[in-house]
Amino acid sequence: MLIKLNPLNQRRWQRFTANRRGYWSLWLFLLLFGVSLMAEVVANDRPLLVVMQGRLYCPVLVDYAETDFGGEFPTEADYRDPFLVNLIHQRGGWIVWPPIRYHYDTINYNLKTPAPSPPSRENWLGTDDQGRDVVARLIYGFRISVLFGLCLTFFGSIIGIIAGALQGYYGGRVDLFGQRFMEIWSGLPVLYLLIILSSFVQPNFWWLLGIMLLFSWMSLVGVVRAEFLKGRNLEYVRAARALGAGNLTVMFRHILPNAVVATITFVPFILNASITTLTSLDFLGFGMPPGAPSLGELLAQGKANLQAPWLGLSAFFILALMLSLLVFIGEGVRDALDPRQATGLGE
Amino acid sequence: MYQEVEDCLLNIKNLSVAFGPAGRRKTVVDRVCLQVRPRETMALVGESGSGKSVTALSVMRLLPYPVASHPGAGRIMFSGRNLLELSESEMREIRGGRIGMVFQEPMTALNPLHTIVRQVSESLKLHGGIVHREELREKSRELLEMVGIDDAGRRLEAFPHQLSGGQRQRVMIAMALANRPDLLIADEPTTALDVTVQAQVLELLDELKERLGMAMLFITHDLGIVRRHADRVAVMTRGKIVETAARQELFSAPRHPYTRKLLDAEPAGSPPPLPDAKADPLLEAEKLKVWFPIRKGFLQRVVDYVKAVDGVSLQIRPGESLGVVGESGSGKSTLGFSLLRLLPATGSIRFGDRDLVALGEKQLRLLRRHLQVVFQDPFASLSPRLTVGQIVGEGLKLHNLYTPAEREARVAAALSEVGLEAGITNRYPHEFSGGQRQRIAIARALVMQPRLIVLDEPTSSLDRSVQAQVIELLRDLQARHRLSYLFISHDLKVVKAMCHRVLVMYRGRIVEEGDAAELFSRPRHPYTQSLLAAALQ
Amino acid sequence: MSGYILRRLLLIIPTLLGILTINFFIIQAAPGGPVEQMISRLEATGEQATVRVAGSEKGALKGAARNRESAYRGAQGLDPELVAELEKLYGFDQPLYKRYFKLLGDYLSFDFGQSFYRDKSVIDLIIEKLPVSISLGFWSTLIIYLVSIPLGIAKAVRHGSRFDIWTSTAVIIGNAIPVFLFAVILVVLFAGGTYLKWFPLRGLVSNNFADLTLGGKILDYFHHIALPVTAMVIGGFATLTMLTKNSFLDEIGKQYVITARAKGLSRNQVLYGHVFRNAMLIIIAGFPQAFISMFFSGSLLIEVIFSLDGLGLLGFEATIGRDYPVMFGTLYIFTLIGLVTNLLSDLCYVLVDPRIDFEARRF
Amino acid sequence: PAKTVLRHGLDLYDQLKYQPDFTHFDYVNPEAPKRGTLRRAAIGTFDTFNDFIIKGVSAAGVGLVYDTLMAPAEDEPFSQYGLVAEKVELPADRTWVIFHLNSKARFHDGRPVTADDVVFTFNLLTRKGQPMYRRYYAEVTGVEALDKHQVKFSFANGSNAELPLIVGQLVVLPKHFWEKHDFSKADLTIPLGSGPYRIKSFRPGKSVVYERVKDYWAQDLPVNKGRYNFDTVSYDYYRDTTVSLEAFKAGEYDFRMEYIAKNWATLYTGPPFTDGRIIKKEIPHKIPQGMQGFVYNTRRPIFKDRRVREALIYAFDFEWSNKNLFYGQYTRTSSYFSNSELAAHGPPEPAELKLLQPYAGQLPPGVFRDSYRLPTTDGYGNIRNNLRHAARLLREAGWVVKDRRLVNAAGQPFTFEILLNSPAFERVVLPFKKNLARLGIEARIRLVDTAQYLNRIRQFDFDMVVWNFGQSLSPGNEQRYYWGAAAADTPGSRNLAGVKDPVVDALIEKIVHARTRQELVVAVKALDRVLQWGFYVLPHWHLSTFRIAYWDKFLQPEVHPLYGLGLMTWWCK
Ligand SMILES: Nc1ncnc2c1ncn2[C@@H]1O[C@H](COP(=O)(O)OP(=O)(O)OP(=O)(O)O)[C@@H](O)[C@H]1O
Ligand SMILES: Nc1ncnc2c1ncn2[C@@H]1O[C@H](COP(=O)(O)OP(=O)(O)OP(=O)(O)O)[C@@H](O)[C@H]1O
Ligand SMILES: [Mg+2]
Ligand SMILES: [Mg+2]
Repeated sequence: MLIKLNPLNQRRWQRFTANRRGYWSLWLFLLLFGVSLMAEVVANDRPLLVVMQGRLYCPVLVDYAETDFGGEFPTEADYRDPFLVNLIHQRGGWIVWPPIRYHYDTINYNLKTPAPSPPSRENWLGTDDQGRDVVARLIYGFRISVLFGLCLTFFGSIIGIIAGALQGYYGGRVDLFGQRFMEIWSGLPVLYLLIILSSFVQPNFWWLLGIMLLFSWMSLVGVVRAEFLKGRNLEYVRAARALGAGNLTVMFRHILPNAVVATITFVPFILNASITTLTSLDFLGFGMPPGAPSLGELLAQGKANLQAPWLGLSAFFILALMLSLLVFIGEGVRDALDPRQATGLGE
Repeated sequence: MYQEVEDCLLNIKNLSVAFGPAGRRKTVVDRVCLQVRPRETMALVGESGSGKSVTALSVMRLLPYPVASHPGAGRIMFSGRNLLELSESEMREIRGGRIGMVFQEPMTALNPLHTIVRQVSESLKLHGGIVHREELREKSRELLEMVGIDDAGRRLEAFPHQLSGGQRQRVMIAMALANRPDLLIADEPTTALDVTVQAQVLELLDELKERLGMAMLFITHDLGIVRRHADRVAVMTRGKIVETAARQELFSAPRHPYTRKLLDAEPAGSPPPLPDAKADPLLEAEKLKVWFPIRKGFLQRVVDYVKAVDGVSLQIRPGESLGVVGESGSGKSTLGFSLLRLLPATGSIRFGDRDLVALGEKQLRLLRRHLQVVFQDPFASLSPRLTVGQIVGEGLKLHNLYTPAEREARVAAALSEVGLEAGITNRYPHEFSGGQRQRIAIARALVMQPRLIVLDEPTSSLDRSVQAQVIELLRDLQARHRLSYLFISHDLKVVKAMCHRVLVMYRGRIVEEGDAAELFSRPRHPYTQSLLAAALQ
Repeated sequence: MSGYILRRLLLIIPTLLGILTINFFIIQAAPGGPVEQMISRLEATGEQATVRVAGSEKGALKGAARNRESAYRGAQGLDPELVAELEKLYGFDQPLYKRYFKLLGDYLSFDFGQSFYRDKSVIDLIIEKLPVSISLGFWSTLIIYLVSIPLGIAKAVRHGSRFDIWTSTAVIIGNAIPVFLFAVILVVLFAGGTYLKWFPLRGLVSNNFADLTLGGKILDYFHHIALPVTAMVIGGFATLTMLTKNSFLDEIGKQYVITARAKGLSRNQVLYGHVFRNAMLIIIAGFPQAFISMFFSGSLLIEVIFSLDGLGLLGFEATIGRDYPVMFGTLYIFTLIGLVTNLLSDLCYVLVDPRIDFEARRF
Repeated sequence: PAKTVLRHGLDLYDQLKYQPDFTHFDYVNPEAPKRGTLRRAAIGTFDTFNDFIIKGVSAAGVGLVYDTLMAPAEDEPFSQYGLVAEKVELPADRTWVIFHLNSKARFHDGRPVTADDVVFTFNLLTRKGQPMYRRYYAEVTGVEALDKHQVKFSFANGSNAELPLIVGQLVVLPKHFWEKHDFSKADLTIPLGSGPYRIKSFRPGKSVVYERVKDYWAQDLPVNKGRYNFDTVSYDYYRDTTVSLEAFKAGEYDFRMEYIAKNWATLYTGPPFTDGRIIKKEIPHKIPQGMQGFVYNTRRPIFKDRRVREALIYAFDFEWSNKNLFYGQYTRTSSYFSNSELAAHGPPEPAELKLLQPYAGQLPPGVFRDSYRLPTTDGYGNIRNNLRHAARLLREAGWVVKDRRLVNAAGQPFTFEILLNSPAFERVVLPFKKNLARLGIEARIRLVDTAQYLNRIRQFDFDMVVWNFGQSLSPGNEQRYYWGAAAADTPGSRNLAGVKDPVVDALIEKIVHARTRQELVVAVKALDRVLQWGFYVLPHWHLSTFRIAYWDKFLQPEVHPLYGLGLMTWWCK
């Protein structure tokens, strides 16, 4: 470990690593996430490097016009165009491609069978019903979904925990009116907000995140509130007050750890639900702009194209993998935070 | 020392207990041998943290396996069978049926969401085969009365948090005795009981022993009890039994140095003289009242009140120790809490020149630095998810005292002052023995260097030598810093050794108040008299 | 407590008012309304509300020739006069505030009005959809609870064992399965014409339901709901199971559990008799909610795929189709139920854990 | 007073195919046995049998319950023969029409169908029925029962030759029934009709079963001979299209028409297909498919220049889409009246030239040379040549590439939005968008829900939409509504492209006032050319067959009608 952990965290880390599943899940998840974060260099229809006539071009990073390579169009070069590739080769240039030569929106014009076409050497998981490479879409889709899920879950959980904590801890009016506010809030017509939104902007990642954030925080409030209602009467909470702990300290240092179990349990599922929310928004047509890589769209295609099982299966596999990893990581974290190593009841 | 005893009811041979995973295993009980014969009271005494409770739990096989383990070839023979090898279902027959157990910390040992009657009758139902609700209820009430709980009928419907420490402890005892077990393992069963009730309970146990032939493994720190009730005594220190002997033999001719140390360490001495008897009181309370509503039914209507503290007035001067004694359930803990405004109370409380009742939340919080408390139930008062280091250091951090490094040093110092070894700061509360937890709680209060500490039974789980050490420490601090104590205890010897003045509480009121020496020598109120009589029996 | 309950009950009114108001004004802001919807219905230019879910019938042919329905194309398009008429029909000729107060007045007197497009009162529509929703909701909730809680407990007891790992994996994968995909696959595999034909494809009961014997009726009913309920529950186990497991893990180490064991209770007695109540505060307290949602749960996708007419579909179609009365009606009724349930659920907290109260912290 | 003729049928130009003594249509089998069941499926739900009012979703096939005044022939462009009306009286100027009702006509309850019923129906529909009816019959000024069996409709002016036919489509509802029932209720009251079927049973929203009326009064009329052969016709409702296809394969229903190319190519497989139990068939037809395409909103400055509009056509690779997305099933639409004799193909004929010549100055020269030839590609996505062409056109129109983006003289980039309401078009639009990007054009795709979509369409608030301008075999005054300059400024009209061209207006008038079919065809073709060369729409594709699949239970007449599927002429084996 590069960061020096204090002994307590060291112990937690040890306990976390003791849960092998959680440990490996963490690494695998980080690996996948890392790869997807670098999706542009993993799957792209632009070469990583083009060397031509002694000049170095880096199309993944820089936009070049076709004319820069001696072509005819002064617009964005299409590196998959055989014309351009020939041009470069003729001039003694060479090209370094990413491992997957498709961007999420690259259309494979050279399909052997009509789209969706089955897995092949060219498209490892086949193409979707628009002739786009499924692997590339999965990588980018994974990234968007996970980022969306992580952001939504992270901010949503924080707001939710704070709201639940305040209501449960203070009780009385705070609770009474806080709860009523939430009831009214949850009655908001989400779909209409989306429709209104989409009438003046093209909904994109951030818009959707914002809108969903308005509502997603409520999922944890109930649980946290219940834990706080229960926890505020505990003896050690009284002890903390006796020490002079302020409300915030009591709430977040003493009671919150109790709510942590429920939170950790819920978080992977909230994350999954966030992703599913995005999925279903895409599905209902209120989601990401058309063409954006999303697992939801892939699933929807899977349903509409039962004859092409690779669509649904790929999306499902990624979702299942991601959720499993997250839940296993969650279990590891739970173990790490649990002061008592969970013990059986005999037998 | 090792002897094969054929007619033993319980025969522990070479039992070892270790905690921790395979690599970092820590042995806390080391090849212990112990025998309990039928109709015998075997007292297990020893240093706090020496492994008494763990040994007892091993007999019931209730240690947190697999974190805990029994290395080596130890055996626990109970009526001829090795308990360590029994199946779980056979074990269940024995637990609660043939062996009853009273746990050391009764406050946490009860299910917080079940009523008393439910918890007591559960045992009856399970092994006694009683099924009728009315009968169960009746029997439960009888049991509660037997252990001296007044108003038992009403207490049946109470939840544990509505009972005082001593009441809970007696509920524990009632549960353990419910099925007339062959062997009763009692881990400090009377620590929270006042002397009269304690005597009553001990008599009850003796009677059961005689009448039913019950054997007892009695873990205690109170050598007085040992002297009066035990047949044989085993002395334990650092995971080992160092001496086993018949009672008289042990008291008259202790062999092991530790035993001698233990016997010598009687709480003695007297509090440091009051620096200034006429000084303005540090804390002054007037007409303090705490009434707990009794609710009934789904709508939780209030039908009556428990007058836990009913118009109490008191004063504590700087550098003074005020002892509070009284019947179990008389409102001592409640008084302590309410003085520190940890419970809503009516009346007036002045601390120095401030009116605590009128004080805003924030000022009160700042003031808390000077007002500390040691809870009667240390286990419940320690946040389970914080480490000891965090727990003890929390106050300093909250009030922003010292630098982090200094804080750490102070925490370590406080822990070592109460006799805890270094290197435990990263452990969690549940990994300690009862006495150790109690000392952690004391350390938490002391580290703040407050002006007043409410000590609610601070030494109940401590063995004599540690007790002496702690008392010495408290007195020393008092002498040096003019600390004031509100000292709640059942142990009159300790009270005598600690306090300048003493209050006697009875049913929420103060029935007698006076200078410690005087009160002990010339008690006026009948309750005080009976109390002292019981103590000096 | 009764004071608290009374306060809560009284607060229901402003809460409902708030919800109605907010919804009313948000909906005004949405582009396109019932008039556009009606026009699209009249001209058959629109897409079905469920097109994304159910699939388009037309594909890439916009005005595909079905048949020669109307040879006279001049009928297309609507003149402003007609639009005005439609607006009047839906009351949009009235100023905003009048419509708003009318809405409030109607709803306070529990008059939910009629659907814009269907000749049915909102209440009738809801009642009509109830059997489906209750069937799906009741059975799936029941199954999920009956499986998840014991499973979660069993997993807690065997924390870290093989059993634990595999069941975790199983419920998680179940959770990750997209419902609609799973439902369609079930249909294709078990009810379609290509593979097995074990189950009926659609509806809650057969056409000849009325003629069946009682036993036959029951059988027929379960035969029909088997697939939809399977599809509904498959993803539902995970959260509850894991929550149960983790809550139990948290409690099992506590002192009172040891006490309970010392009494000689069996493992299950300890688990269900003692730990359960402590561990399951959230779950038990959530039960009124679950119980009510059993009866009013709607699952759009399942309903679409199995051609069931339930509240999920009703609500969605009303929303997309701008059928405001239905929207508000369902919103009002469900909110009301939700509010009462919330109250019940809070009272449950107190029943479960008597230490809980809702008073403000006073000290 | 004009001279009147008593006719057995109606059409626009008195060129009826069937003579008064015809016994049956050519595309039926008069000997077809009457038996068996036809089970069909519908998507969605129904909650009423009252098809005529604005509320409710009516059950599929409910039209089978009713008779209309006249019955259409499916092998003629636009003609009707007597059904409830035995004979028709029509003056040459077509300012009124009198229908002579068949005295044998009976409702299912045995009561005769009278002129009163017709008058009642007409008034009922135009007053309480869907607003469509009012519009539909707007030019009918009066209706009166002359006697028990004669009913007269008067028309506002005689210029609309279609009006008599349109009135001929009127259903006849029983007055005595609807006087007792509330016509404005969209409920499941079983309606009374006089048609070939009656409702036998139904489950609300789930299924409806029609049974053949055994003593149907019109059973032997020439128009009905050989039709309505199934004893029962039923509709089952499904919500989901995938499931409904599965149900078909599982034998839950018998007949299915497919509209989606991909499904047609891939999903109609499995045991019943291989062993011949299900027959999959494409039946060609001649129903005009109109024009589907990306409509340019020429109100937007960006699309004002027709060179720009033409340029974009080059960026659309139909061949690739057809091959890879539609399994090669579609035909490129090159005419606004595709799949019909009205479509203009090749160089104009003299008659057309004669019509067009007066506007020579206002029209692009191409109009006089040939119909517009859409650019083609090799279908492999390589459209470099086309793009080159497009770039040239854009350059001519003043758009140049700067910093890899197409900008005009003012430096504004070329961007526009394609408004969609059906996800099905995403896959078509995305490659188009990519090709546009190579020209330096940024196209944004916007998918919105129906209400919002229509809202924007009605306000002409879009840059480009996908639209289908449906056409009938006898175009008429609706063309004003499609392409007329007046309509371009009327919100809610169908002149989405904003066509404002005096030549177009003039040609539309020619169409509306055509005296013979010949005249009509010429005028329509001329209009077609002008529209084609106006580049108002980037044309899509169409399908000129019925894609059907059915369980091998049915037989069909040897001859298929050109303008319909004629499912009701089939019979059970
Ligand atoms: N779960 C645990 N993990 C690690 N160490 C433990 C655990 N439980 C107890 N110990 C250690 O075992 C030793 C013996 O504890 P035990 O509770 O038996 O002491 P005890 O003799 O009962 O002391 P006391 O008189 O203070 O109750 C102590 O040092 C304690 O720290
Ligand atoms: N929350 C509560 N609700 C109702 N009654 C309570 C509550 N807390 C305490 N009591 C009652 O108040 C009385 C005083 O309790 P308290 O804990 O102060 O006794 P105590 O003097 O400390 O006794 P012990 O020596 O046994 O600890 C007891 O009878 C107890 O049952
Ligand atoms: Mg102990
Ligand atoms: Mg007490």
